[in-house]
Amino acid sequence: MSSLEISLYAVGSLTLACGLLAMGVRNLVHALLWFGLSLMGTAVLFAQLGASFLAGMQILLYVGGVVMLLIFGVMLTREHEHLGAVREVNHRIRAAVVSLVLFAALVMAILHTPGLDQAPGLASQATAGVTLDQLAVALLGPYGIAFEVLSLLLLATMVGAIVLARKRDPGEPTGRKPIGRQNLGKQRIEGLASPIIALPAAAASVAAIATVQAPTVAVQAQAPQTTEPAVSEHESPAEQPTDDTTDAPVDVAAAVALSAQGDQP
Amino acid sequence: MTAILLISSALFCAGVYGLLSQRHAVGVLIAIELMINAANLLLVGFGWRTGGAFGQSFALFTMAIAVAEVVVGLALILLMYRSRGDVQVDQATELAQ
Amino acid sequence: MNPLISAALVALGLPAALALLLAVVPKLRRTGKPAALLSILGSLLALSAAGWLAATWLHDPKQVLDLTTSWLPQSGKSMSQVGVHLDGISVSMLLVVAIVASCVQLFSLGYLSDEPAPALGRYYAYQSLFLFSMNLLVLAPDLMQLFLGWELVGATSYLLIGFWFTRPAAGKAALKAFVVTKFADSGLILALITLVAWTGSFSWNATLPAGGAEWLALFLFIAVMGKSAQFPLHIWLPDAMQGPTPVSALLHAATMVAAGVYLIVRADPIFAAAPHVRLFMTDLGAITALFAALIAMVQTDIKKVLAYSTCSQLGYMISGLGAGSLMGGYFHLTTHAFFKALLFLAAGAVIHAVHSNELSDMGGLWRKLKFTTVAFVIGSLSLAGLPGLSGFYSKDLILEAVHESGNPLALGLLMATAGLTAFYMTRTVVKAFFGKPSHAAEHAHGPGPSMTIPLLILLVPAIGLGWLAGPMSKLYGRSYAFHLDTIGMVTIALGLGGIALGWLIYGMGLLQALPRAFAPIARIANGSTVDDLWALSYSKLGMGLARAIAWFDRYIIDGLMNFLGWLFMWSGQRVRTLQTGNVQDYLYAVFGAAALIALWGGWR
Amino acid sequence: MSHLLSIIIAAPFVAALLLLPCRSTDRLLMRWISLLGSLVSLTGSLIVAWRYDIKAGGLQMAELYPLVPSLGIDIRLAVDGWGVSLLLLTGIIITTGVLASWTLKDREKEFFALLLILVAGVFGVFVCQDLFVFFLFYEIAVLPMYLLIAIWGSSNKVADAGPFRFIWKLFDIGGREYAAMKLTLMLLVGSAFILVAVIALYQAAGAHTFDMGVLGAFKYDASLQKWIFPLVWLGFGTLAGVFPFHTWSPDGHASAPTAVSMLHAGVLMKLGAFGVIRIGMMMLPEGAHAWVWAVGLIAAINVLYGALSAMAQKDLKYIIAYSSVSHMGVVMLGAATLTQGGWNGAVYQMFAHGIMTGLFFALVGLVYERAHTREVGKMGGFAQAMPIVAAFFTLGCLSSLGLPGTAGFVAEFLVFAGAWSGPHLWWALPAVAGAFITAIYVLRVTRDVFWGPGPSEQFHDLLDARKTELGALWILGTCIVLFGLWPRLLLDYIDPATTQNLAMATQTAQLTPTPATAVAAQAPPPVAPPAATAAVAHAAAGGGR
Repeated sequence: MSSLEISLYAVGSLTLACGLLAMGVRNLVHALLWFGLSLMGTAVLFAQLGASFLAGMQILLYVGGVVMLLIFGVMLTREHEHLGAVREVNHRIRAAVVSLVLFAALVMAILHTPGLDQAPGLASQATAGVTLDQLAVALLGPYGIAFEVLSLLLLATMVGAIVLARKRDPGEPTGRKPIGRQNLGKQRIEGLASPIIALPAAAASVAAIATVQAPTVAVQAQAPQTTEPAVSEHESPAEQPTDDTTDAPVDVAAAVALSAQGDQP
Repeated sequence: MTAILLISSALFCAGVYGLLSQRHAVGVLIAIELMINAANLLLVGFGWRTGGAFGQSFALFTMAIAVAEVVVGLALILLMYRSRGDVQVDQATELAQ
Repeated sequence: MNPLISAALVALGLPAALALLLAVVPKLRRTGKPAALLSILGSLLALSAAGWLAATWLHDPKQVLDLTTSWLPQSGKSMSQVGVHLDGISVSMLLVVAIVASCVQLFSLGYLSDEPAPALGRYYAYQSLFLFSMNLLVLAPDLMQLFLGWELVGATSYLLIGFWFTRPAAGKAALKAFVVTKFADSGLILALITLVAWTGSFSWNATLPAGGAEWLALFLFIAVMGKSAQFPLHIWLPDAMQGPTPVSALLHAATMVAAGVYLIVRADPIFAAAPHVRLFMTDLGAITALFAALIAMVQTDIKKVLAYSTCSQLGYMISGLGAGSLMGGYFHLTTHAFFKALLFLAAGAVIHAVHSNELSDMGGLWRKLKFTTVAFVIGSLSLAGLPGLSGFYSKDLILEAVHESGNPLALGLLMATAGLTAFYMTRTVVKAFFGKPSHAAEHAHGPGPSMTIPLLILLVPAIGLGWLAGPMSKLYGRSYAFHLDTIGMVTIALGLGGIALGWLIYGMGLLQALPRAFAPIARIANGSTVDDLWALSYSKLGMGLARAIAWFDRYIIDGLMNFLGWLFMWSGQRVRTLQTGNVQDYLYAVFGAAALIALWGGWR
Repeated sequence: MSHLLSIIIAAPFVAALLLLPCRSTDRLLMRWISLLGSLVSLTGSLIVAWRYDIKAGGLQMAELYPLVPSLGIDIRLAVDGWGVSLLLLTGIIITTGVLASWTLKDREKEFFALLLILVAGVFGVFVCQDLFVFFLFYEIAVLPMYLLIAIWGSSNKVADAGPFRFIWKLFDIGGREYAAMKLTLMLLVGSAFILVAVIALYQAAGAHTFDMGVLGAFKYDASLQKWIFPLVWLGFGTLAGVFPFHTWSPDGHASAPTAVSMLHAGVLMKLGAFGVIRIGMMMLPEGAHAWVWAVGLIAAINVLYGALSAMAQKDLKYIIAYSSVSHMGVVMLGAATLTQGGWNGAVYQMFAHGIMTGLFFALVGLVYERAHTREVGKMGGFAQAMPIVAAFFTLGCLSSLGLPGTAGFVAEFLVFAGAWSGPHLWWALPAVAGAFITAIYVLRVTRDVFWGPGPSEQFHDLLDARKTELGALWILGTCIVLFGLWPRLLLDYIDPATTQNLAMATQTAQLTPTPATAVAAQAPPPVAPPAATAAVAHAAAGGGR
């Protein structure tokens, strides 16, 4: 066993211990702190594997961003105070059994796979690590499309998160609109309007992605124009389904109208 | 390499355990993150073994996606809290209706 | 085309056309009288055609004419022929039918004069249909067409019995008549399909496999038992008297019920090869004759007396045919057709006069209805077998034949019946026409010309047809000369004795102990016993089985189908509970399954 | 190439399409469109009958339109003598059905459109010579029934009893949705069987065509035939009301509106019997020979069982519905005899029973519309208020019990004769007995409903048949008498076709003793492995629906 392996095992078991604690403790804030530690352990592992940039990003994004966000989430929902974060004992035992079986299966698979530890042809180069230059070239070169898609995804996430978490105005109607004949006609037109707006936007995005060379700016410039006004003017789409789930039998006409309504981004 | 695989799968299984045993929605989110981490570790590990930038590039992507996911997840948790008054995963059984 | 065949086609087609016309032109039918006159005209034309044919055949009895066309093709060949088949038998029968039918149609005009016009039109549409069906039967070139006519006369009988359909009893009687005869007709269907399976055609002259004739004859005879009201399938005939009296005269005395006899005459080649069935026929006919005569003795309804008498006489015919005497059976059919039609029509005139069927409502009618009385008495005497009248000759023929066939039992029964017949007819005559008039009889009114003319016409053959036995026997290629032997004399003595006894008891009021002594016998023999048995077997056995099957179908077979549906829904409900809606439960499934699959993979 | 057959199929379809833009207030227009559509088909059928060359025989007026050439699916249309008679039947029934539902007042557009689509499917089945399209048309004919019954139907109460009483809590037994659902589900289960059989035949022949002529000429492996035939029999038999899969029929027919009952009992059930003969017996002769004892036995049960069940019913429509079960038993019995007479009789019975039951359901619909009850016990003396209806009902009864001079007789007699000359003599006995029992119950119904003293006071608005209804009754009544008095009108078409078809059904049976080598030489490429068959079946199911 090489020294690298030993250190990997050491750091890894620490990381694992932190993760287990994060999953096990009853206090959610404590769990989050243990989780943060576990993330740091992973960062160390990254560093050991020659991915120092990634280790940095891990700490920045995860420990700095995600854990903080989650702590905010816990604070916002004020649930941690009077209830434990974990379920009853029998549930935990069941969960443990399932995960242990899964683990056993994985270990079996790993141990039965030959040649994992034999030095590969590129091993020497690999252990030398990947430079930041190489990474940058890879990201903007061969993986350019993925990069672009990711940027779109982030944008969508942003919009989605805003829409979802936006607090409703007190004057805004909560239920779905009563569907009269007049309303139905109007809603149909509105329902038609939203795809008319959305479709070109989607088409443009796809076109932009398809051409790798296309400047990122163009995509970003186009998308907000089409989606943002809709968001600010209409009800949030995600609220609609939650309303639907409460009353089971929905008239077909009403359902059509609703989906038309829901189409409005 | 075996070490990385073992550590990664152990972390992943810890995540699975958390996913199944957590009651609080945020706890579930943590468990998912832990599993993503395990996957990330695997990506980096294989990238380290074969060389080249692909492992790290994809780990980076995954990270970004994970962050995005946390954001959406949190927004959903907020919404859930607003509409139901709690964030108990085991109480949310609307799917059955 | 041969003019003779054209004449037959007229006799066949004209009533059919008229029936169709009256059926599809409601305006014409609803006029009543004109429709009736049209129908009568049709029957008269048919009669003249039949008369001409009969005259021709009297001249040359050996002549046979056929005109047929394919009716049922099978495998490119013709399985069945329809058309007309003219020979001595069919022509003479055609004439009998035409005479009686014309008389009855004419008589009905007066008898049903109180009916509303649409009902009258309907009646004559049925009458025309009947004439067509009967002629179809009579002129049949093979068994198939005979069956067509056979069933069609059954249907018209059903329609005519139920003519007064607002009376529940009429509806019931019509239904009963149809169902009972239909039951028996299953035998004819069996005979037909057997015949076609063996010979490929429906001809009654085809060569049959050895022993096959017995089966065929048996099947045919089952149908005859139904149609010709033989014990124990006679039960429908008395009920059929619910129809208008002229209908009873035509269908249920003269022609339709005699179709069974006609069938046996036609299918003689088959019956001739079936000695066992013939023996059975002789005995059953004799039993029916006596049985029905016994019942007739105690009937209080004049039409019922005549109905049971018809049963009894049909028993004679069957017995005679069973004894191998075609001539006897067929000749009795002919004479019986006339005198029984005469009796029924005369009874109809009486009923028309007193508005009741009951003998107790009559009495002393001879003062008011002189001609009717004469007609009825002559008919009765003919039926009773008084020498010189037509009934005597035909009955004598049958008795001789039965005697020759060496069947003393049947002969005894038939002789006894001869005495009984004279007795109950005397009883009826005395009760209805002599003695003290009842209230209704006081106000009776005589029949109009449309009713007397048919009686007059029918009187002629009822009296004198016996003298035509000689020419008729030529139809069978035999010579016949009347001779009086022991049997005949005994019969005459029995008949006269019956008449005398009847007169003593009912006319002079003597020997009252005798009817009282008869009472228990009559009670046992009373028609309702057999009737009740049939009714019981229908309501208990048939309906019971039907109800059980219907229940079984609804609650077991269909229940199983429903259960299957329920099972699917139930298991769906059970499986549905797996969907708790809890995401973590689903995750258990996902990861558990993943773990198990991985383990399984590792194991291998 | 004449387009007569495609016109016959397309006319109702086009009429249904033309109905769509109509406003729901244009009642008369919609009725006339439907009537015209069906009249075009009827006229087309008459022209087909006129132009069909009886002497030449065989399939005539062939049309061919490629549909999916890669799979060998074409729309192949042609008629033989059977097709001619069944086309005529369908044309008559749809025309009279439209006439009989002239006074319908509830969503006529949808009703007539569905009815016409359905009948287009029926026409298609009778003239189609491509197995796949045959199945397609079959499904078109079966599916609209659900809506037609569930929306326009009527319900009746069924008392709960028996070992399965607990089900009453779950289903509305006797209700129209229940009846419609039961009918649809049972028939669809049946078509699943058929689909398997269709795919198996296609695969086994390996000719890459669904042409029924090609598939029919192919000598399938005997063991294959022996397991496909029951599938075909049960699949189509469900629609033909084969015991014990007949239970959809009484409820379905009782719940269905007039025209739908007419069409369903009059024509659709015949599709089932036609399918058993056309696919089962003609394409799988050895399978048929191996199973014919069961087919005949069940058919004999059907005849008696249906008749006895009908005897105990108290609901007018149920009586007629059960009589259909009984009469379809006669059809199946005739088919099972595998004799000329039996097959002639089976096809003739399809026609005769179609007309007769159409007449019955039209009349029962009329009575129900006027009297607002179907319970026989409550009625009585209707003849005085509705003499025409009474007269036609009596005519229908007489045909139903097989009275000579009506179409029912010819059919039943041919079947009896066929059975009696076939290998299983005794089959004729239950058939004859069934005819007798039929006489009892139909005549009793006539008496109970129409005869006796005048109707009680609750029936104050009993109107006799009106114009269009009268037209329908006259057409059907005339057919009954016409085809009863002169059976050659149809038999001249049916008989030669039977000879040819019967030859198909008996050819391989004679070839059974062929040496094994010869069979092997002819043998099809090995049947596709079950998995592949299933996959194809699945794909086709997805495509077919």
